Amino acid sequence: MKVVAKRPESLQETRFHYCPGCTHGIVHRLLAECLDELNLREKAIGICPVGCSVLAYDYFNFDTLEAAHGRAPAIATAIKRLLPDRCLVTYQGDGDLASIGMGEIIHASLRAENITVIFINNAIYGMTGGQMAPTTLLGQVTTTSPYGRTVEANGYPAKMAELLAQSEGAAYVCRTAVNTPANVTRTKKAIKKAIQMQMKGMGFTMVEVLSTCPTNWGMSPVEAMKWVGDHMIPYYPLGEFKVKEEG
Amino acid sequence: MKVVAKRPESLQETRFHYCPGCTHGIVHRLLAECLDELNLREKAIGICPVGCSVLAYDYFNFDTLEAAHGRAPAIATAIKRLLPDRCLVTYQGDGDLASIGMGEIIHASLRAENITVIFINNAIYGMTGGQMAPTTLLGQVTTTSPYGRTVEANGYPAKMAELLAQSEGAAYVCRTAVNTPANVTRTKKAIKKAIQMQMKGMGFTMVEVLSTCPTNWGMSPVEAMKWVGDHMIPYYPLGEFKVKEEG
Amino acid sequence: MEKQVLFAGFGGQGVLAMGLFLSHAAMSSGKNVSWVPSYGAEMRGGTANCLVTIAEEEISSPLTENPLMAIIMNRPSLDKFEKRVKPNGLVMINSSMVDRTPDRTDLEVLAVPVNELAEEMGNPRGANMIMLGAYLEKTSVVQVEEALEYFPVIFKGKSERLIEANRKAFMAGVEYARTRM
Amino acid sequence: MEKQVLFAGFGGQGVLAMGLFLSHAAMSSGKNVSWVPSYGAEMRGGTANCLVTIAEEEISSPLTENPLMAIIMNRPSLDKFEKRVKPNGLVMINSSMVDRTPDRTDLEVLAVPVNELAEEMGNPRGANMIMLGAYLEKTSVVQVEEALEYFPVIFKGKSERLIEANRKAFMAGVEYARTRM
Amino acid sequence: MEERVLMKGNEALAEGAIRAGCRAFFGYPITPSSELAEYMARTMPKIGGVFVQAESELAAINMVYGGASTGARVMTASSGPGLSLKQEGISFIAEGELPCLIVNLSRGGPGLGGIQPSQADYFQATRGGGHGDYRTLVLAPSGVQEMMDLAMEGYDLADRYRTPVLIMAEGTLGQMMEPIILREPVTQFVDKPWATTGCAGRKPNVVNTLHLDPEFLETRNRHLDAKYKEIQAKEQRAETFMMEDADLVVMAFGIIARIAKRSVMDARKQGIKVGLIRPITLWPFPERIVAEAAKTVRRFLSIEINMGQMVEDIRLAVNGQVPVEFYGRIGITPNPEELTREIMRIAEREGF
Amino acid sequence: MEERVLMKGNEALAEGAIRAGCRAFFGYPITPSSELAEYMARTMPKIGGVFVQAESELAAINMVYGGASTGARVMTASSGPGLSLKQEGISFIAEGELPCLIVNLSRGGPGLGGIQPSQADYFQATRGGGHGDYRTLVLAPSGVQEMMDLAMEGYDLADRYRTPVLIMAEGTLGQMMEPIILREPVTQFVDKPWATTGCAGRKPNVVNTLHLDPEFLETRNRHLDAKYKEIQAKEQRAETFMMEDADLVVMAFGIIARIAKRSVMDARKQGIKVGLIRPITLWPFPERIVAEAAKTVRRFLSIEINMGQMVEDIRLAVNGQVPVEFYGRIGITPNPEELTREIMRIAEREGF
Amino acid sequence: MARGRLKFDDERCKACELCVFYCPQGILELDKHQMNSLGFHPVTITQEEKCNGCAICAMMCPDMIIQVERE
Amino acid sequence: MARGRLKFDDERCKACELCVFYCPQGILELDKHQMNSLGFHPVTITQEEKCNGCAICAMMCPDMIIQVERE
Ligand SMILES: Cc1ncc(C[n+]2csc(CCOP(=O)(O)OP(=O)(O)O)c2C)c(N)n1
Ligand SMILES: Cc1ncc(C[n+]2csc(CCOP(=O)(O)OP(=O)(O)O)c2C)c(N)n1
Ligand code: SF4
Ligand code: SF4
Ligand code: SF4
Ligand code: SF4
Ligand code: SF4
Ligand code: SF4
Ligand SMILES: [Mg+2]
Ligand SMILES: [Mg+2]
Repeated sequence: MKVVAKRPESLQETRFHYCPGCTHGIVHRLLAECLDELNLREKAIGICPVGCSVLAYDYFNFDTLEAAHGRAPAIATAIKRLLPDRCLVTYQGDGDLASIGMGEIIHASLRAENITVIFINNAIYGMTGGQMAPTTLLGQVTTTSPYGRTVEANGYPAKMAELLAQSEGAAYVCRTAVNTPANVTRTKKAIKKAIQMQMKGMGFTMVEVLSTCPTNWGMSPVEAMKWVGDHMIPYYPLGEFKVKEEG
Repeated sequence: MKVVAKRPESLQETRFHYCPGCTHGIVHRLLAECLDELNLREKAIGICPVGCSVLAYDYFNFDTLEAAHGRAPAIATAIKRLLPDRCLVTYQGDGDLASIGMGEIIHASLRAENITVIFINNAIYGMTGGQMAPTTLLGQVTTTSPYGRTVEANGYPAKMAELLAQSEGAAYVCRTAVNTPANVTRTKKAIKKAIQMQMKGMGFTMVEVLSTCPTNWGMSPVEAMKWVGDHMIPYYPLGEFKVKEEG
Repeated sequence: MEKQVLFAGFGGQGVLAMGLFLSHAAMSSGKNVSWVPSYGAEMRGGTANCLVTIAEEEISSPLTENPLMAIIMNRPSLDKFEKRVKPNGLVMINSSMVDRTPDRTDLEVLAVPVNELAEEMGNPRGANMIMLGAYLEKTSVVQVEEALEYFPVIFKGKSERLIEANRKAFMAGVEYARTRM
Repeated sequence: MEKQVLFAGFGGQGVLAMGLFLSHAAMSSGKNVSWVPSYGAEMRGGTANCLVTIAEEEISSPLTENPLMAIIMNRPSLDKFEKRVKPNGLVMINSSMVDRTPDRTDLEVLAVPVNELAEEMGNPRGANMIMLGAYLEKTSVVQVEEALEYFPVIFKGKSERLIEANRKAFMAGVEYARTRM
Repeated sequence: MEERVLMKGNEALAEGAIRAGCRAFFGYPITPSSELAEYMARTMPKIGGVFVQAESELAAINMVYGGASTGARVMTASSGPGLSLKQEGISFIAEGELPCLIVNLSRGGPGLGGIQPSQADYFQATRGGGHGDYRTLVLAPSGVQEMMDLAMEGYDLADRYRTPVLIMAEGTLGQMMEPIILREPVTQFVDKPWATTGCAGRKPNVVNTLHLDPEFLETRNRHLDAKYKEIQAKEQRAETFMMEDADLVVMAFGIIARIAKRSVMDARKQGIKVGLIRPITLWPFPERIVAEAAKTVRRFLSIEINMGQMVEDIRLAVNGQVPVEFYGRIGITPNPEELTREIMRIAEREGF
Repeated sequence: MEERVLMKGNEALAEGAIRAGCRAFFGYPITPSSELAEYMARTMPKIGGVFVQAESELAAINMVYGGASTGARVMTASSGPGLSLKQEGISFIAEGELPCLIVNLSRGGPGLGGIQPSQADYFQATRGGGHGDYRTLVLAPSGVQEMMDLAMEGYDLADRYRTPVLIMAEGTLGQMMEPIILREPVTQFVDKPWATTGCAGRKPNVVNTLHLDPEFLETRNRHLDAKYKEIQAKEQRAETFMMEDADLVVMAFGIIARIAKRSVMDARKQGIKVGLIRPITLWPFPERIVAEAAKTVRRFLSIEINMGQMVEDIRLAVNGQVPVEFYGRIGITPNPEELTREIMRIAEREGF
Repeated sequence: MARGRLKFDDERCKACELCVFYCPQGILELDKHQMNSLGFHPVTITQEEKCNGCAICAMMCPDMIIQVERE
Repeated sequence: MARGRLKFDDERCKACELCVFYCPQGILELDKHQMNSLGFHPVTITQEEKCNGCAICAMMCPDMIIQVERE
């Protein structure tokens, strides 16, 4: 008998504080597995966002910083410039990356910073209790779009992968999901590829992961997984939006 | 004899403080002519940036506000929401719009705010004395890229028209120049079209105008005009990047 | 005199709602009241609690270190708050989820297996109303009859079905307190 | 005693450079010196000026309301600064661009048509060095000979041609002061 | 007795603003202020008002700058880090002399800190955390009724003095519920000829804070200074309690003031001559009341949920006449029992 | 005499930082601080250092947060509005206890204000314009030599106390030139085991400012408070001039202090017993020196390029013993002649 | 004949039922008779012999409750 | 035979020479004999009769120095 699934070394023993069925946990594990497999744990420096995953510094088993809301890419930029051989990973939510952090993420990509961004798109502000995110879908009800998001009042949901793929400094931009075993596998592949390209110095890399927030969506974890497939993926198509060729 | 060229009503008598040959003056005049011709002077509210054109409030002959650096789109948003029948025009430089104001401009476009943005891309920070702008070309020497802009140190120049054209909330996105009489004419057409679409409530409109900064480029005004054609236009292609259909 | 009662339990157990109900009832019956939750939209899991202060006169401090009464819905809450209850105070315990009794001997302790009772009546989410019923029957901080009158006001906007279910649960608590304690 | 001299003119006239040259020269000759520009990267056009303070001892205030001497390169500067020069102070005027003389009678006034002179020597940008030459010849704030020695130091990095041109212009100013004033 | 409704502090404040004529809210979510935004998101569409969830606090405060420039009554709310991000904008609003309401439901700092109630933004609020010489009027409610009342009064003050008004309340005040009396909606408003609404039938208006001419910059600053001195002269507010014959004066604002009140009563029961001064305006600080008290009392005790920031204002007002002590907690709101102990400790030590 | 070079204040400060081991500069241009960034842009590539023109002041200060976390000596510089935008970040850096150098070449405010030299950011600098209970060490040079020397000392203080150090200098100090002596480069550095550089061979390090547990948040704040008290005890610095026998004490910092010095000399020539105290650390404020002086002198005169912000610190130190007067300009730097007039006015009025 | 064996970290299970939903064999369910200190009914396996060791349950578990061994 | 007539606001001309460069007729130049109070040689027209009134000079002038009239 051999163990086929267990806790990766890049994660500490600490129990996640996340709500039952929250997919933050899955993505944490995938990132940790990639770092283990690439043998980068000791070179890794993680930047945690302000969002439900703010406490990720309690979970990752490598050096981490907790960033001011939205500024993770700026922090990662400075560290990477000073320590070019380290592996810089920011982990950011949709409020953090696409709302308050829009300027920082776009400029990090334009500057072709050699960092990897894990972007958790759960179409809502989880930590603060379910307000509208830039990625909230049209019609979706949140505490700050109580009658459902409309173009007139709230504008269009931000397609960050598409937007960042425009940036010449972006080496790898991919959107995946964790709503099925197959997509979980693809997500892990994407994260690994992004980190590898970062370490090759090819430029800015980002993996947008469509995730769930059962608590603030008011669904069971299983319903939430279905909602990702039925409503999010149709608007946020999965796939690689930019893959820079080597050399 | 009839007068074929004279100062438009939407401009005050005040003398521009701009350097000799600075094209800010040309664009000021074009905007004023459009407002005159569309009979919108009394409905117009202009938001001036922080940049050489900060003093535009002394030149425009309609209500104006001077905005904090980069925040003009947020200010215009609030005013337009409260006074939906007014004509909101922000006038912003490349540092103002593409650097510190990146978040505000992208979100105004995502929200499909009914405003018109005049974006003066002169590939440099004029007011502060010639520092690198997000739009500074590769190889271009500025006071903060003294050895010429490189991808490694400074990243890629931002193509704002292309970026904002991605936004579903954008109704009209166009890039023009004022380096030839023909382009000046096209620029005026574009500004007029943008304002008309704003007043029809079609969404966010922007005209990026390739301009000159003879002083900080270290060129004569005429040389500067040629430089726009020889170096800027090849990297920043002219044309309409997004034109939303009516209805 | 100001009466202060603490409601404590898991996030999902409706402890804040218990406090709210009591506050509404107290206000409706002409008293002064304040309701202070331990909030934390930025905290996940962990215990939730709220403190209700009821008085005839104007309320000075809506907070206290030593509440007169505590409604304890889970074990961690007992561990945390037992020592803080006023001498000779009252502690009501959800015995379905608390596997011990207080160590203090001066306290009046009433145990109600609200989860079991709720499951029995096929209304698992009604556990908190059961406890509330038992509490009011026992203490008359607000008269049970009064409280019942305010149901429609307090649950304004909620469906008849839900109001009825809550009333049933509430009465079951009252019943339990009358008969079994 | 601290000597303070003000250089004032249009942006393009090299008034800051004049002050800088003097500061370098003064420092090289072992004096204490401070150079304070009226700065304004955020202002376009208008007048530029700088104040140079030279002293044997440590310099207390690098600023003053009433400089002992003023080098006036254009009309607006004369209008602005005439009244501020110390009683019986010295004012040197670029007569090519200032169409009036000071109203004050206590001032020592020296007019030099530096633009004409510069045009004549086919070095229009040399006007400021001409004025400087005349000024040093007149006042010996720094000895002309000393100043000449420092040319290579002060213009370090500049082309021989340019240094030579500047020296020529400087000497033309010295010449003018010797012969014509 | 008028009909009372049980309301959360956040909702009372929001409802108060609306009854005062607030027609636009621009905000970015942050605990513990988000409920306020959520109330506005529900309500504004119903009353033809504007609610915009801004992309950031920076955008929000600049939307306030724009919104206030139209003459409308507008507001924003945030907490800790969000307030810091608004400092540039507040400085602009102060110099632009744009009336508006800014709410800080304060939480623990520095940095991301915690979401526990706090008063550690006192310096930022009263000294102007932004650049330049400016002040904001700062109101500190101590109960849910005052959350509504001060929101309404805040708008009057803002319009009267053409200045931003800041309401600073510890998170608890936003979260707690109390029965309150709903106030009548405001119907009379001052007109604002300076507003930038389009220049039809008049000369263009300009809202501007740039003054490159040094003399004019000085004139502007002296103008603001004169205004602030007038506010200091006219608008100092404080509640006093059991002050006659007091040896010891407890000073506290916000919710702590109520907790301290109970402690003062308890200490009085034990025969200690102790009174309470509760600043309602943090700026202007009620220095006259404090200075007056300093003539007769023997000692001040400042109680704050921070490291003692208000102590400076008390000492400036007392001007060395009597000692000023401090008792503070952080993150944790002290209970009446705790404060009574502290009062008794001092009373015994000093033999009051 | 050592070899002197004529240098601009901005360049002297930048060169000082580099000689102190600064290896990364993150900034966003703003007058009058841009020259400092430009010097770094020219120099860093040559010495294998990092220069990044950030997209904004927010990005810049957060780059400082990240850069300092690696243990490197890093810095940023800005002015007025830019400093306001950095307040959130500074609060994070203070709680993260990250040593770094922040420069404010201050200009006139509020709002966009003007680019004239100013001291109106005194409150923001000394009270912590950001949220929460924190302080930054604030150094105020008064000449070009000090621009270099205090930059170097700033890094030592930052590392010793693990705290951000702010250098506040009026724009003029950055623009003016004086001959200075270049200091020897620093070669000894403290090691920083807390730095986040990758966890090879050790447990992971964490740089964090979030403390959801109230008790721990309080512990953190008390830890910072203790550190600040130690700094107040050990690091107060001021220059005194002609203080023995002085009736009137002029207090001024930065370039005004030098102008005032001349006025003091002039007034002395006219037989007035006047002295000068120049705070070099604005925080901690040199209260001991001031309190000591307050025992013997008869009056203080604070001279500032603002509306009188330092007056509060002087009054807190003097604690009511003698009167504190104020003379201020804004946007305009007063000349020695003007200050002498003011000193003489007071001297005559008071019969000194 | 079972090819996989599972270990559960019962105390940490949050009863989200994702594993239950995704298990191709449908052999996982919450154990209503147990409650962990978090107040959840932890998951358990009904017919161990049917487990094929595919580890999909572990892959979809956000909290790493399930350790899977395979022959 | 001239079709255009020009008025110059000499005092405000900044001598940038854009009009000079863009005039299709090449009939504009700086007047070296004049200097306005800004210190610039203002532009002037050399052969008025050649002006076709196309107003390109005015279109390219950033400072609205030139007013053009056409028959
Ligand atoms: C400057 C600042 N603004 C606002 C907040 C409040 N806040 C905390 S998390 C968050 C957004 C969380 O949403 P997201 O980034 O999508 O992460 P999620 O919780 O959904 O994973 C906000 C607005 C803050 N902490 N700091
Ligand atoms: C918050 C803030 N940061 C920086 C500045 C300094 N500043 C003034 S204008 C400007 C940029 C000017 O460049 P651009 O926007 O391209 O306008 P231009 O002058 O080139 O027309 C900067 C950085 C400021 N005034 N405020
Ligand atoms: S709130 Fe949403 S995102 Fe946050 S932990 Fe819970 S489920 Fe996950
Ligand atoms: S600096 Fe450049 S942009 Fe500014 S006015 Fe001069 S030429 Fe125009
Ligand atoms: S290993 Fe596969 S079959 Fe076995 S329990 Fe897990 S999911 Fe089901
Ligand atoms: S997925 Fe994990 S946490 Fe959820 S029920 Fe299964 S074992 Fe428990
Ligand atoms: S109108 Fe045409 S032809 Fe006449 S001067 Fe102007 S550009 Fe030349
Ligand atoms: S007229 Fe206009 S374009 Fe021609 S030189 Fe004068 S300013 Fe320049
Ligand atoms: Mg989210
Ligand atoms: Mg520009």
